[in-house]
Amino acid sequence: MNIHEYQAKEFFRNAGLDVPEGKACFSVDEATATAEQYGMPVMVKAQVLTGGRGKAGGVKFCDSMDKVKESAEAILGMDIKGHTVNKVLVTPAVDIEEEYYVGMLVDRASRRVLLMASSEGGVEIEQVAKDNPDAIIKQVIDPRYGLLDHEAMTVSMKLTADVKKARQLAASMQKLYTAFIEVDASLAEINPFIFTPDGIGKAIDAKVNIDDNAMFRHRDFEELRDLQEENPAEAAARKADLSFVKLDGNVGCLVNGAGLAMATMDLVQYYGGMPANFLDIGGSSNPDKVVSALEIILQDENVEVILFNIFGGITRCDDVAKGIIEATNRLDIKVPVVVRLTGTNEEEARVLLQGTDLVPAETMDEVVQKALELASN
Amino acid sequence: MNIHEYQAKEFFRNAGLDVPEGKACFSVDEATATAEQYGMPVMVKAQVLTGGRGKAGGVKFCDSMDKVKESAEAILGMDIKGHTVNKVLVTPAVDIEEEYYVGMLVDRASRRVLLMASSEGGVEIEQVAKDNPDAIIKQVIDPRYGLLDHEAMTVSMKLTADVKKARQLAASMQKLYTAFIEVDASLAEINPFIFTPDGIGKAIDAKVNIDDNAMFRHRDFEELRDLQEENPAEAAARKADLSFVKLDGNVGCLVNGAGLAMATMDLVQYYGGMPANFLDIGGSSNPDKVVSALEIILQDENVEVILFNIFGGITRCDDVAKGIIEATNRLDIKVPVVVRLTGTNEEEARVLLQGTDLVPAETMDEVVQKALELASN
Amino acid sequence: MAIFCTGETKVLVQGITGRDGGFHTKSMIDYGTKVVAGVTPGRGGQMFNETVPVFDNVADAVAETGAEASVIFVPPFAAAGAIFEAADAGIKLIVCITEGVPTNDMVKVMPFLEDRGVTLVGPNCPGFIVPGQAKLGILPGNIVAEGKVGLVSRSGTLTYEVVDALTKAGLGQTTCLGIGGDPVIGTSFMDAIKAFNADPETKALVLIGEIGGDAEERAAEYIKENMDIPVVAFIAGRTAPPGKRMGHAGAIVTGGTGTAAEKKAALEAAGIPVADRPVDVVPLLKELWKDA
Amino acid sequence: MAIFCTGETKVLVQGITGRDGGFHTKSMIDYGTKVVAGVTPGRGGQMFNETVPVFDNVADAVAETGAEASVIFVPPFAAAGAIFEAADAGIKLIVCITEGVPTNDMVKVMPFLEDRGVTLVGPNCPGFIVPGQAKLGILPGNIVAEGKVGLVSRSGTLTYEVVDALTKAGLGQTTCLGIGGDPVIGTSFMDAIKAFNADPETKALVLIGEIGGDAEERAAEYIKENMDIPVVAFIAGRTAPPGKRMGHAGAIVTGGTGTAAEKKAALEAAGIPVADRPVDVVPLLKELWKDA
Repeated sequence: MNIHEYQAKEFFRNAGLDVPEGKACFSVDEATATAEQYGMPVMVKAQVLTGGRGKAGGVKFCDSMDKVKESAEAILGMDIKGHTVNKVLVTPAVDIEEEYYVGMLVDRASRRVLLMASSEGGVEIEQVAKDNPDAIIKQVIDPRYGLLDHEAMTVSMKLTADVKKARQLAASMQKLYTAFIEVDASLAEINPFIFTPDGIGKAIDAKVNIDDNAMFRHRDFEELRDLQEENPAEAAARKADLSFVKLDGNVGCLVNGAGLAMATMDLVQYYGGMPANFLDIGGSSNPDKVVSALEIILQDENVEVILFNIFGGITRCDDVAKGIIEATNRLDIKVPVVVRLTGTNEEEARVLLQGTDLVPAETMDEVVQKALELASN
Repeated sequence: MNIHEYQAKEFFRNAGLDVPEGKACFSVDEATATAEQYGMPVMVKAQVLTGGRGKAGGVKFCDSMDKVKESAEAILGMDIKGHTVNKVLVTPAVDIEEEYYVGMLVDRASRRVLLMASSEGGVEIEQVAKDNPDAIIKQVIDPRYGLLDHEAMTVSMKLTADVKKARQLAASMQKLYTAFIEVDASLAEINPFIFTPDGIGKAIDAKVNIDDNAMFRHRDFEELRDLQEENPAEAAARKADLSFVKLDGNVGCLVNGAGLAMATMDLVQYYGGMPANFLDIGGSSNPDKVVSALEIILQDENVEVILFNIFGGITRCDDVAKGIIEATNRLDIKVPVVVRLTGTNEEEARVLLQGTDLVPAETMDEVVQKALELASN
Repeated sequence: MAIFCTGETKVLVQGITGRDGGFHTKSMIDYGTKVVAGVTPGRGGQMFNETVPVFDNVADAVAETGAEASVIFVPPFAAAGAIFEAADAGIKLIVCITEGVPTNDMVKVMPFLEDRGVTLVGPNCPGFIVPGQAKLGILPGNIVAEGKVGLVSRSGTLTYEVVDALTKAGLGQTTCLGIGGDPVIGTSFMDAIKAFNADPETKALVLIGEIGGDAEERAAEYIKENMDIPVVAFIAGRTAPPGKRMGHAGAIVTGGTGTAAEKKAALEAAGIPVADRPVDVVPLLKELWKDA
Repeated sequence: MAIFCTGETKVLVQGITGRDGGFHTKSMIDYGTKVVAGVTPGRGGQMFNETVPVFDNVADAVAETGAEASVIFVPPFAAAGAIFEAADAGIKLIVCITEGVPTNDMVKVMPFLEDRGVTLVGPNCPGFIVPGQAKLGILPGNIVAEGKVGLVSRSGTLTYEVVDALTKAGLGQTTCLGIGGDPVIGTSFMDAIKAFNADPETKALVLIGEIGGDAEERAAEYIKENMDIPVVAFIAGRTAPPGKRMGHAGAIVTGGTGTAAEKKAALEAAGIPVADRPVDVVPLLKELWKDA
């Protein structure tokens, strides 16, 4: 789960990081009132769950109340990469002398949390990784001991020769790690971590992704979820406990298993079509779940055909077929539905499908090809 | 640092343990008002930094407001092992079906935190260790992984065959460990951990000792210190950063090093005297510290003589002698002072002492013997 | 021969009395797996399926039955704890089927396993099957056949699809292994490939990858340097949009890396053909592997 | 021979530019210890005492100078971090002088050292001295003499008292070791005794214990079973009241155990005479050790 800068900053504050105060404002009036309270200069920053806010004009330095009003008016309602800005963070502007990047993520190769830091602050780390990979200092963190003092200090002294600044950087890295573990993050970044001209280190931008698998430990984080930003179909899928991603094509796909679902999408494209979605309905034969999945897909007006691609494995295909039949009966489906079922009792399943409007298919290639034929009709 | 039951319970609550509500009350009126609020029955429990409160009559079950008033009146002001009770904990009484002991301490031998649990709840663990050592289940905790689920569960299932109770015990052990680490405890006990007749587990008594060395991480814990309970001399010593323990004899001892200080006390006894205190003044020659130490010792009216036993090692004895001379000059000392200084420049030190009232001695045995002679005069 | 275990390996099941655990344990037993014990706290002393003794904890199960491997079917919040328990009891092969385990729980468990030389498969995986010998996990036994092809996959049902195609084409398997799609897993793509490379019976290898991470790229490099047997691959997720998690927590293209195209290019550069469709794995392998 | 190090051991000092670190480093150098490096972050490139190069971190110091042992003089909050750093850089012998280190910090550092086979002395200890060879710590060099007596102590200045008496009586030492009085320390009483037992030059042993814990009792048992050389002991704290911490965090009688009387009884039961006064160690040892 992605969260907003202002939410991430709250986590960082709780972990003891020096983060300038700030307030998420939902209107121009709220933004100007907040700016008034802080005094000039302030930053007005779009709060959207996507990068590139600066380039899109969503981050403004304001040295007058007129500028605050003008910036808030411009940014609220702005579209950034398909995200509508409905709140801005108003925060005191800080004099910046130096900028650093400090971030952590779960590293697949080492199976550890990896600290990455760079003196190229304010730049996306992926960009630094491409342009100047040597500028990124890395430190693998042993979960048994956490980020040790000397590890943090050694990384920091590679970033700056100023030992006072290095100590602040090192302490901030350790606090970031505390926050990372505390909130079950999969990614946590301070970008940039800055020093003011009088040598005070501060975290002036913040990014945190939460591990969805760990949400059961953080029921209160559900409040952090920005429902306004969520695609309604993806929100519905989440509530129905389905893995779903909206795409731009016309072939609705219901598949069991994420890998098979991706391979099915790829096969749709291979045969010249375009998938309307990624959707993993899991291994169950529960008709309620199939109903939810179908409802989500049918909300998409582009969908001209629906395909089921189920490799049941041990699951009994006749059970799954009954679930699909019941689900399709419960809904008023105007587009053709093609069903491929493989696994235990697949013959019995095909018999069950015979009495219905559902179009049977034997293989993965066949279900995709049939779907595409039906879509183009 | 020892803290009170009601303070320890607050730590336990913060770690998620199920602890009945309760309030420390400093007067009979406060106790009755609190009991009124909770409703009957309640427990009224003396809050003193010593064990054996129950045996001393400092813990009362009250099923009426009259009983509360009577108990609070009896307990407030009571003396328990030299501690005057100046507050009571009023807490709802809980129906108890089963009692367990759950505790943790730093184990010197394994160099780890050790979990100890026993089905003989409500009894002092030292007593159980003597009477029925097999009743204590132990689990060494690896600090890298904490108390693992299966470790806590295996201990718990040795205490009870009821898996629902075992799960509660195990979870409580893990929370206790969290609290232990969080507050830098050297000891943390729930005794007893009880189950109500409907199978709910609760911590109804709590004991926590904080590691004094870790207090720099917990500046706010200073508030927990019960200054009323502290011996004034020991409080003064703590403020002066001196290790001091009040004893009952007449020979004031100022020694550098804890081991040497104990050995000096033992030698006083060996030669038939009684030490007035344990005091480690450390290795410094700072007269301020010596002044503080002397002031503390001189408050004790039993003190008839003061001895310095300093093995300087690398420290220059003439520096230490100057410090002692300055300190004794600043104070009006009516008892004789014997000084033994060994180490670098010990001869020069003895020369310095010649012009003073301070009685020189060459060895540890000599300083003690001279002090005892002077005390009996 | 195969990788990880034989038909003689003594297997215990953690969470044997749960719905999924019970169902799949029966299926494992039916396949011929030597399931010697189950573990569910509070159920010690009971029998599962009238044949398998249930214990309160893994240590007791190991002491009583000599179990060497464990298959874990417990809820996500208990999965890391179950892995710790198995490893602490001396189990050297653990297959964790559980889906939805927090990544940081797995990060925490890893050094414990490394210190003890434990092989973990998963979590969030279908486990593996040694055709004709044993299965530790949930792969359907009816689609595999004994043979000489090793298969490793980051996916579940997509694995079945490819295995099914191989079997129907007469290409039996030494071991079919699904390592799972989470970011932090025990046996990595590379670990599996090395295990197959050390197995003299495995004469050809099928890799089923997907978007996210760089496991396929690193595998390509290793295979180029170290392996002589025929290897073919399939990569799922060519049409996945960047920045979206495709079901598996690990299946995500981030910062422009981890794409199917990159992986395909890396594999092909190492001489490993990449199939366009799952069914194309069979002809590609047959072309490369004339002895089959 | 001696225990832990020789005059050739290359030593670095963490916290060399601090007040205590600087003072004692000079004293160590004066004694003949081969101090090859110091470490203070931000002081890399400077020289200490015009002869000892200072580095920003231990890894650099080890790489440049081949330092094998480290003596730590840093504030309590940084002590565990300094130990982690030294061990991580490959140092196998660490002496931590720092007093007031939180016990849980030491608990945390211990498995790191155990995994790496590191010997830690301390914290909160005077370190040790190998007469005529080297000293790692703060013991006064002028009170020791080369000889055949090993000495291990939980105390600081009390150690000096006894060592001084030994030297004045012509009983020189192989190594004088103060292990510190904290509850959790690296080299325990037992570890030290085993090291002395393995040292062929050590022909007699003096133990200086104190109240708290059961290190002396366990040592007595070990010595009875495993050692033939003469051993005598002194125990401080006969007059200490129960439940009070006597300076050292570990010097406390709790729940009626850890008393001087218990320790004396256990040692005497193992045939180890216990001196009433520090000076009585000398005649007791001479009586037991006719060759001296």
